[in-house]
Amino acid sequence: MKSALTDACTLKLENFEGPFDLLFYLIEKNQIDIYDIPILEITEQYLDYLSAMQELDLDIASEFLVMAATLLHIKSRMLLPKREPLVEEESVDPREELIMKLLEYKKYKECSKLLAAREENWRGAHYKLPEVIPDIIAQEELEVSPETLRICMENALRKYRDKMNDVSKKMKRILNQEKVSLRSKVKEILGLLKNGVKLCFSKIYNSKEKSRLEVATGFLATLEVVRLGQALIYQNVDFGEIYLTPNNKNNNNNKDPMSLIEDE
Amino acid sequence: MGSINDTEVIIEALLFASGDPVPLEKIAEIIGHDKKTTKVILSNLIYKYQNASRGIMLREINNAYQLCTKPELDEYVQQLGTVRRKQGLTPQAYETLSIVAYNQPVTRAYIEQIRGVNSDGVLAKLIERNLIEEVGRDDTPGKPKLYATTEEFLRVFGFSNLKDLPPLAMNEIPEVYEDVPLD
Amino acid sequence: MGSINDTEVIIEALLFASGDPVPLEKIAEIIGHDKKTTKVILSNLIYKYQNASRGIMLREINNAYQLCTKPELDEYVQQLGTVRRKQGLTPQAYETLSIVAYNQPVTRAYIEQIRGVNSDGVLAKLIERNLIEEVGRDDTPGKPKLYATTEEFLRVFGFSNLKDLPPLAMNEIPEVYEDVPLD
Repeated sequence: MKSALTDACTLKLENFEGPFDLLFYLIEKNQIDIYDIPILEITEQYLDYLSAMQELDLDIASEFLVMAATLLHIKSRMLLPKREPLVEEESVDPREELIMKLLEYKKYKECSKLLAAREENWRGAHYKLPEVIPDIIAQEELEVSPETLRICMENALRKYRDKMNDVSKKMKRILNQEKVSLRSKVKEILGLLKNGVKLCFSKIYNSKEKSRLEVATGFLATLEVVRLGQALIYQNVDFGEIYLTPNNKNNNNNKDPMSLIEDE
Repeated sequence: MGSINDTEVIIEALLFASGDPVPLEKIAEIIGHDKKTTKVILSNLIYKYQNASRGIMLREINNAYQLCTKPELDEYVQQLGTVRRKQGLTPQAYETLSIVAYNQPVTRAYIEQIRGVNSDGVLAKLIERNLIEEVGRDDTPGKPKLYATTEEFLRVFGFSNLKDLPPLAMNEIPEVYEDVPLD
Repeated sequence: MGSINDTEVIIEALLFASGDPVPLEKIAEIIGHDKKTTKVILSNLIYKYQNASRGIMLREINNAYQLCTKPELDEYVQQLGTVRRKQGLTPQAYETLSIVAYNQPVTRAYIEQIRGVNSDGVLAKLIERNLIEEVGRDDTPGKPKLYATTEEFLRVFGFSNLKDLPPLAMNEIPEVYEDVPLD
C-alpha cells in the first residue's frame, strides 16, 4: 500500500535523528501546544510514520519503537476512567515526563540551529599557514663531568660482571647437584656399610642438615643398594626409622657393586 | 583607520607570521608589556581591524590571538581555488555539539538521554573533526568518559571563549505545574 | 595611510588566505579588472603597505604578489620560535656515552651487551647532540656501524684528547664467587 503519507515522508524520514525529533516535527506540523499534547492524535500520527518506514523497508532504530510503546502507554493511561486519586501524587499527568523531555530536547534543537548559522558565517574566515620560524636553541652548555663518565663506565662494567658472575653461580649449582647424584650416594652408602654396622637412614640423611634433594637421592640410593643385594633394609613401624645392614649373604660379593650401577 | 603605533605593527607581524593563534602571554612577552596592557592593546586592535577597510580581522580564541580573512569576503577567497571548502555538519552533529557545549564536561549517557537516541557515531565524528575531545572520566560507576568542546570548536563557531555561548532559551514553566498544592 | 578601497580589501584577503604568491592574472580575474589596471592597483598597494604603520608588506615576485612580514620586524618574529633548551644527559645517556668513550670505536651490539638493554634510542640522542658519531663499519658479519666520540664531546668535557679520560679503577670490583647453598 503506497499512501500519500508514504510519499510525503519518504525524504523526511531518514532525517529524523530520533524519536524526539520526529515528535517535534509532528507537534510543529500540527501546531500543537507542547504543554497540552493531544496524545491520541499524536500517537496515531507517530505510528503512521513508523508503518510508513516499514513500508519503505527502512531500518527502524529501536529508540523509535521504545517511544511508540511509551506513547501507547500514556494513551492507555489517559483513556482510563479518572478515578478519585487516593493520594495527591497520583494525579500527575501521564504526559508530564514526556513533556519535560521534549522541552529539554527543544532547547538544544533550537541552539543547534543557531550553531549551524554561526558556523555557516564563520566558514568564510580563512587562516594562514604558519611561516617557518626556526627553533631557538638555548645556548646553554651541557653540564657534564669527566668523573661521572668514569663512574658510569665502572658501574656499567660492575653490573656486567655481576651478570657474568650470575652465570658462574649457576654453574656452581649445577656442580653441586652433580655431587648429589644417585651414583655418588650409592657409593657413599656402600662405604658406610663396609664398616659392618647398622645404619640409621635418618642419621645419614638428616633432613635438617641435608638438602631435600640430597635426602631424596639418598633414599633412592638406599633402595638401589638393597636392589643390588648389598644391604638389607627393615622398618619396624610405618613411617618409622629405616635401618640398613650389610647383606653378608649376597652372591656378588666378589664384584665391585659400583660396576652394577648403570652410568646416569 | 587611525594610525597604528609601533606595538600594533609588531603584533601584526607576529600574528601574520604565526598563522596559528598566539597566546596573550607570548605577545606580552615579545612586545614587552604586562598582560593587562597587552590585552587592552589587542582589544583595541580587534576593533580597529573590524572597522577599517581591511581584508583581514583579528580574533581572540581562548586568550590567544589569530588573524583571519573577514568571513564576508569568502566569495572572493573561494575563487583562488586553493582553499578547501569545509563541509558543514549534520543536524545530529549540531544537536550533539550544543548538548556538549552547554553541559561540559558531559558523558555519552547524558547526551543520549537528552537526544533520545544512540550517539556513538556522531560523537566519533565530532572527535574526528576535533570539535570535541575526551577530557577524563566521570567519577561514577563504570567511569564513563567525559567530553568537552575544543579550541577548534571556538574557532569554527566564532566564539572567543565559552562565555560567548548564547544563553540557552529557558523553558517557560507550564501552568499545569504551577499549581503544586502547598502542604 | 590612505583609505583602502574595496578592491584593496579583497586583495588583502586573497593574499592573506593564499600565503603563497598569487599571479597577477588570478588577482585581476577575481577583482574583475584588466591586468593593467590590476597592476596599477597593486603597485599603489605596495607603496601604501610600505609607508603605513603596518607589520606586513606586499611584494611582487615574478608577476605574482605575496604578503610577508616586514624584514625589520624579524627580531620580534624570531621570538615566536620554540625555545629548545638543551638538558643535561640522562643516566642512560651517560652510561652509553661512557661505554663509547672508553671502548671506541664500538658497535651497538657491544654497548647493548654491556648495558643489557636496547640502546637504539639513546644512541640516536647522543648522535643528535653531536657527542658521538658513526665512524665506519666493523669488519664482522653484518658490517655493524661503529661509533666514537666527537670533537664536541672533547670540548664539552674539557678534554684535550681521549687520553684525558679519567683512568678506570677496576680493581675495586669485587670478585663474587661465593658458594650458593642449595635451597
